[in-house]
Amino acid sequence: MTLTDFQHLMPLLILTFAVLVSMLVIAVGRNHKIMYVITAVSFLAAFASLFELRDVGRYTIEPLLVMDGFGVFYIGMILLTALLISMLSYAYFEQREERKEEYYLLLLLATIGSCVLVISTHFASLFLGLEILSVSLYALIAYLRTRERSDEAGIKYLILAAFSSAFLLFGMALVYASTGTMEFAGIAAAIAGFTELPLLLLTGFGLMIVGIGFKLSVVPFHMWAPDVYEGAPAPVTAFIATVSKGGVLGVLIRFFMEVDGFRYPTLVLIFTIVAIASMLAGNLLALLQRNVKRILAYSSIAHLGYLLVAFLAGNQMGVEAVTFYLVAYFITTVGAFGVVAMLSDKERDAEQLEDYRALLWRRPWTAAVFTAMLLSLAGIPLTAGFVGKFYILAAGVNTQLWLLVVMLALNSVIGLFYYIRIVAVMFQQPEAETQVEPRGKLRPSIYVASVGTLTILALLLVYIGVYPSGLLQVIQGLLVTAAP
Amino acid sequence: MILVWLIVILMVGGVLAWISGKVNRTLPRWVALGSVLAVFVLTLYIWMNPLAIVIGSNQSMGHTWYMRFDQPWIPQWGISFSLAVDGLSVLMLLLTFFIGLLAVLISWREIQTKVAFFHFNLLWVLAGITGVFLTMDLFLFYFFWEVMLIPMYFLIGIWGHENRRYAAYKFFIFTQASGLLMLLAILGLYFIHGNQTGVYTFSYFELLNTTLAPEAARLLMFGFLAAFLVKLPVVPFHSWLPDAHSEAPTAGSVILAGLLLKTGAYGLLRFVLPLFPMATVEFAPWAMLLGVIGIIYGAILAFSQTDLKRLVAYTSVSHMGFVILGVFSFNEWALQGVVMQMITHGLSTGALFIIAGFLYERLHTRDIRQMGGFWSTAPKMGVIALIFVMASLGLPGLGNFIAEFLTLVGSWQANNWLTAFATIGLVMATIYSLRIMQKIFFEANRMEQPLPDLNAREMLIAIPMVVMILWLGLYPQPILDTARPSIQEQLQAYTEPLIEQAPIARMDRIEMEAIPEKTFGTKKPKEAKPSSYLQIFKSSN
Amino acid sequence: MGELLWLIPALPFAGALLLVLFGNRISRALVSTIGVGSVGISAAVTLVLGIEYLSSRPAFIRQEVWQWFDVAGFSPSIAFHLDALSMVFIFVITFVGFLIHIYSTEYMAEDKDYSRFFACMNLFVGSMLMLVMADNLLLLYLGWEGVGLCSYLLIGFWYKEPANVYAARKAFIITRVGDTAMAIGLFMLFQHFGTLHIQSISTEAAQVWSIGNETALIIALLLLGGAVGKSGQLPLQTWLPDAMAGPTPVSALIHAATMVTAGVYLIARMHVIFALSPVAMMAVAVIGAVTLLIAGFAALTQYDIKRVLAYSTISQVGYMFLALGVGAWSSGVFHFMIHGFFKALLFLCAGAIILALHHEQDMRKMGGLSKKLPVVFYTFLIGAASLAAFPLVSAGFYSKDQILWLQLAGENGNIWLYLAGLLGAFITSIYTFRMVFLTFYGEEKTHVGHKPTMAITVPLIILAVLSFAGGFIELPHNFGHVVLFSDFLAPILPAVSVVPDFDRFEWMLQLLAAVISLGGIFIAYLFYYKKPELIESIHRSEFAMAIHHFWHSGWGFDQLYDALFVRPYVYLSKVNKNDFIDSFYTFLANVTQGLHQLFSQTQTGIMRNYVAGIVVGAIMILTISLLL
Amino acid sequence: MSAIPMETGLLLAGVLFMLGLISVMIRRNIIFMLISVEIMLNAAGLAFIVAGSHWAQPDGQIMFIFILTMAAAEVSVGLALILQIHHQLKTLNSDAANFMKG
Repeated sequence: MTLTDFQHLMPLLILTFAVLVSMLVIAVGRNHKIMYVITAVSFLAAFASLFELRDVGRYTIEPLLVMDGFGVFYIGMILLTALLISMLSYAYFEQREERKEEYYLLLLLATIGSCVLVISTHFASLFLGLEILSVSLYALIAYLRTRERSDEAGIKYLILAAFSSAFLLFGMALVYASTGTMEFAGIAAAIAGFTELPLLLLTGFGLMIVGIGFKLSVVPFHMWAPDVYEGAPAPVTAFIATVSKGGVLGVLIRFFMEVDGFRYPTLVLIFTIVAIASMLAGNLLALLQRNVKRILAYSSIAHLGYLLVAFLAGNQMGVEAVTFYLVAYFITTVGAFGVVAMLSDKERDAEQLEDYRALLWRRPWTAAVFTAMLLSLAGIPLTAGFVGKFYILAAGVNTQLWLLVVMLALNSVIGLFYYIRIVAVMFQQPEAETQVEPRGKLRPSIYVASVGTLTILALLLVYIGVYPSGLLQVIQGLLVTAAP
Repeated sequence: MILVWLIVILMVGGVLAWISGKVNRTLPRWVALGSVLAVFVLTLYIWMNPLAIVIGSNQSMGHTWYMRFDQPWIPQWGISFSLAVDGLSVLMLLLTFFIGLLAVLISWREIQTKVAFFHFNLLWVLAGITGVFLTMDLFLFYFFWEVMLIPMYFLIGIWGHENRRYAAYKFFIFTQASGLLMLLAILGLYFIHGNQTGVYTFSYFELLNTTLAPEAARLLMFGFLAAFLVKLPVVPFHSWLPDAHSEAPTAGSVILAGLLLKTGAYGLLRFVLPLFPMATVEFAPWAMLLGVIGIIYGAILAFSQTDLKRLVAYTSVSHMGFVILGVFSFNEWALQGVVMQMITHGLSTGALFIIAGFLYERLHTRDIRQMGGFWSTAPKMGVIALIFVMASLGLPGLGNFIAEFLTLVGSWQANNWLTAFATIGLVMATIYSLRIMQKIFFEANRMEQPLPDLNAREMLIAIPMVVMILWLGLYPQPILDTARPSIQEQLQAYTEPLIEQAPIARMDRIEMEAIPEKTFGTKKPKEAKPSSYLQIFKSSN
Repeated sequence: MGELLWLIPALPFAGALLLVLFGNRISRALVSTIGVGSVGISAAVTLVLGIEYLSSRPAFIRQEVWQWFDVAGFSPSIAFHLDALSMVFIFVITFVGFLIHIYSTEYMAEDKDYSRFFACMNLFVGSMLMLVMADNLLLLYLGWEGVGLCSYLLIGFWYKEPANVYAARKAFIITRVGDTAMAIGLFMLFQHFGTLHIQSISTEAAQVWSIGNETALIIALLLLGGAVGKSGQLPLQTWLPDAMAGPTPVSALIHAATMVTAGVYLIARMHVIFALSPVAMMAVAVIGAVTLLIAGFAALTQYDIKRVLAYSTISQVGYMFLALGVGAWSSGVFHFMIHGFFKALLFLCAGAIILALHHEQDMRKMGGLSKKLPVVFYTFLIGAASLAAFPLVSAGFYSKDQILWLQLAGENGNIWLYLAGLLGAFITSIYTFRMVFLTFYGEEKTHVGHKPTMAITVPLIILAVLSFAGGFIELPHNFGHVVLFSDFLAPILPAVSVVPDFDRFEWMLQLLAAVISLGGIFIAYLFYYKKPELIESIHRSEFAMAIHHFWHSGWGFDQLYDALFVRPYVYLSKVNKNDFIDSFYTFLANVTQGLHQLFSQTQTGIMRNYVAGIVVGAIMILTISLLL
Repeated sequence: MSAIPMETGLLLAGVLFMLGLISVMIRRNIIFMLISVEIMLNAAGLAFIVAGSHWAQPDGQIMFIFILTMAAAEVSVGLALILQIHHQLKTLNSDAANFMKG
């Protein structure tokens, strides 16, 4: 490892450093605010350090990692999301009596894990990143120990995740066995050698897809998602929905681009089936669901399906579409869960549809933000979600994936129903004129933290929805290096 | 730049209205009224002194656009914020804002809850519709197409009647589903054009020059049709309309009937005809058949409805049948008829909904079985209602007659049998229209409480509409002249460049000549030139 | 001259407008001034124009008020066209209209909706004038529908009574059926001539089409459809008897004198087209013949005095059609004029009677009125004589005789038509004098209340004079040979070509007609005055009664149409009230929800099932990747 | 020494993997499920080693070490959670933990 390597890994190093520091701080004395500040600052610092790497072409750190535009963008995305989530978490945990400090520790670790994922070019680093992410997630999900749902979610996630990573590992092993290398590039070269893929290799890929599919919670590996989403604390749910999935998707794209998996009809077929299944199952499951967190879980399943459509386009435009959609999706999801978190109280998260009845007349602004988020999920204009969906459709039409595209259209109609349903509930007339809830039971600073976050998210949402070309420039600028 | 103002004023006005609700309850109404009035005046100004400019490849027709605004929006995708008005758009805008004014006025007493938010939505719907009528960029078109739905959804869902949520869902999902298909078609067109020319753009004027393989053209056309036929609506895609109309508040129904349906017709004229000339010709007989089915089916259903607003809703289904019938007969008579139909139907049906609203305010029911004999207690309302009922059955001297007659004359040139059946629709129109009069204003009065007649505000709403419908019926020439150039433009693909035809815009001849001239001996009639396409079409069926 | 032309229809319209706007705020006196005055002035204008017209005989006068619209060469104008034909109609409309308006001031005096009545009446006169003065068919269509509207409003004038409203609705809808046919006719005309300007069409059609041209035939039949609808001819006659629900002046003006003859006007106006298609001509004649018989028989059995008159109107219009059908254009128009006079007269008399008997319309409850209402009696007698074509002294005799005569003498007449006409004449005189005897003779059955005053009697007398003297402007050439009327119309309507040296039979035919008429009167006298027991004997026989009921119900046309059209339509509409198409979409929604239920079964919350899920997925993927 | 062919080794690993997999599916007791998962992981590790030895590279063994560490971490967290579960549900039957469904 040379010095320049370190420079290029600066964001990760900063985060690691932050982890160590915060451990020490906890050892010295527990203080929620300090921990929060450390986390936030480190995220910011890490993000700032990215600007150094803005115009890195493609810097590989043999053999494990590579730092390129794609990586930079995804890391940046992950960091910002993590930052926002931590801001939300602050207010959320402030109301709770558990020991809050380790939470940030785990958050940082998980973030590191997913950052590693998106820049890894080697099974080893892939595996490491994935496990750092997962193991810290186990803890995060079950963080509120006193709620049995939390534990249930934790144990479910743990067993299933381990189970799936066993598949992943076995798959890797087989691939390794048949190609003799664990570097993506090497594998690509090896594959290029074969006239047709050997059974071993295909089995390997198949098993790996199982592992990856689980993390992405696509059908048929999606079943854990609703339970975990429901059980985990709202901010953590947001984290799972965004950061962890983003990381995995990033590595998936990188791997596929590297080995150019789109040449193999089998793989394409598998992903097509998975995509369609996810869209349908996700939307149908959410249709009459009355638990908001579960609705969001199912909708995230569907959205992963949408993402796969663009992913299957398998060209520069596809990658851009995925990335763009991911950004929109991150903003929206974090926003949505932010609202959930904000409305939650000591005992339970605000997850039942009833908790949102007539929200517009009780807390207009919160309701407005939530509405915006839902409309964005539904892909209605003036929101980022619309542009994202448009981009995906464009990518699909461009490569004539008519089946997928039509399915997407159909599904977003189904999806419309349950998003609008939540909105309708919020807009209902309050039965008894419930006066505005007593606010400011939180200290203003905290309140500001979460409200500010939501406002930022809403503004971003609309900004991207109305003027997407800024974001487009950034993406297109950074992703030129992604596609070989 | 004025064009942008049209939209901006409405949107800002909407936000202001929402905010001003904090100050007091009536302020939002005034804000809304003011902003709609402003844009109305602006549009009148545009109409009165058009500064003609020529755009894109249309010099051949000398198709003059009044005004244009262009501003790159998402250059990466060749999307630009491009607005333009020609005769057609101007007419549609005038209609939009006229109806908008009425909508604000009729809500004055009817809407008492969440006044501010109501007017926010109202103005944003209008803004969306304005955008649809103005935009010359297909992405932008879809954008506005969707934008107008959300506020409409809220108008129905929050201020509607008993069954509002169901209606709102239905409306929203129908239009969304169809809209997405259109989006796909737009994208398809975009890439085909891009691959041909290397220029990836959503600009309407560019895409007009796309040459399409028949197969592709057919598919894309169906994509567009999906959206427009659902919006129009054409049987069998109409079933959202009765619910939406009958559950929406009066203003909502008026806007739905008066404007949202027209966006469908507008789309057909503006996009489907010029973009897919060949495909439409193939599809024409079926489209016309759909139109006729719509006319008759709507009329039959209208007859048996007992909910007044639902009845009127079905009459719109019937009337919109004429639109599609006319659009697909590809000649100027029919298209002028269609344009007239869009306007006059907007007025007459709007008026009927308004009357339904008046009655509902007074009786709190829409069930005509409980009404009757109101003429004796409310003669003014009776007269107004009579006029618009007569309009809806196409009585000569009222606007709808011109519309329907022109449409039928045109479609007769294209297809005799279907037109004959469509004409039967006129009889059915008589049947349901007279039923309205009879059940509400004639026969014995079953109500015990007295029915107050129209007050000043309501007269203020009704009188202008009466004047308009009469004017359109007796001297529609200004409208026709305004629409002519754009219509000839849309028909370009179907006809040789028309050499013939009438002096352009005789704005000065508004009132009848003071000194009538008399002539001796027969005057030679102008020869009507059936366009070359017609013979082809006649031979084909 | 001619500058004033536009005033003729404009004045009544103005009157109507004023009454609509201010009717309920101003005094009755003022209302009647406006209502009657407007029509009066336009009558005066007509007179002036008529004199000028007669003094200098132009082909026609055309006045364009403004261009209605102009689309791709389709450019109808709001323009008026005055020639001999329209002159006759304008004359009848304005003058008879004027008289009836005067009459109405008394007849409707008690009614609370006084101003509404006059508004509608004025509107009607305006539209009717529009109809006959239009120089293009579209404008004509405007008037055509306008009168339809007015007749609707006036039939349903007493709207509190559902029956009246239904009658009004029936009238409007049935006429609309005819109008639809006519509209299609207009489309075709436009398609072939690129214009709806009547003169141009007439001139061009003659050049373009030869006799017996297909298209001409179709167009003619379609126009005939319109005419049939408005003029209450077979098969669309059923609305007219019910239309008697309206106030009597309305029946007099609209359903006797003017509107129902619009069909005659249309055919006369478009005679070129008809002349081009003999089949259509024959159709017109046959329709006329059949109608006049059917209506005549129906009239025989009615008890409601107005219904008798209604049926008689139908049958008289039938005569006009008969005339037109054989190309005797001017005779048709002549009969229209005469009929306008005497039928208006009869209706007004009936109105006076009804008013006198507290709105009693059943003739069985009348009788012995000759003493009580002398004026009404004598005027009615004159009218009746004219209707029954009482020889030599009645106008009706001359007009009707001319028609009958031309059935044989005319080139394309034939014996059957003639016989039909003759039989019709016979029946006519029977039911006419049945009316007379039932109403004015015998003992008084109902107390006479309101005695008619000037406002009623004067119009009656004037009309009586007209329907007595009107005939002398057109006398057969075997005595007198006055042809003022046909000469007047000659430039517009070609004279019928007569079979050479057929004239010597003419006096025989006239004699026959006279005998027939007198015979009818005698029978009526016998049955309804001398020996009423004869009626009793007839009423005793089953068969006769069956016939009687059949005729009384207007030959069961109503029931027929009810079964054929009305019930199916209503059923269709009712059965599909909530739109079966909708259920399809509901079905889709339900399917989706069902799928939701299905899927949510999989989310058991039990970890092992989730594991199983993953395994299944894995197996699936492996099979795909290994087998494919 | 006669090298064992890779296929045999992989087969062994596969068998091990399947054993683990099946027992995860059939076991109710959470602890046993955890153990079975560990077996699967080890199977993967074994596969790596076999592959590594076949290509005569150290990578396989390195991966195995990674796996071990990861497994250790996982088990520790897992056991902690299981304690919690047992503390709350008074049972280790995984089916009992199904509050969240639908």
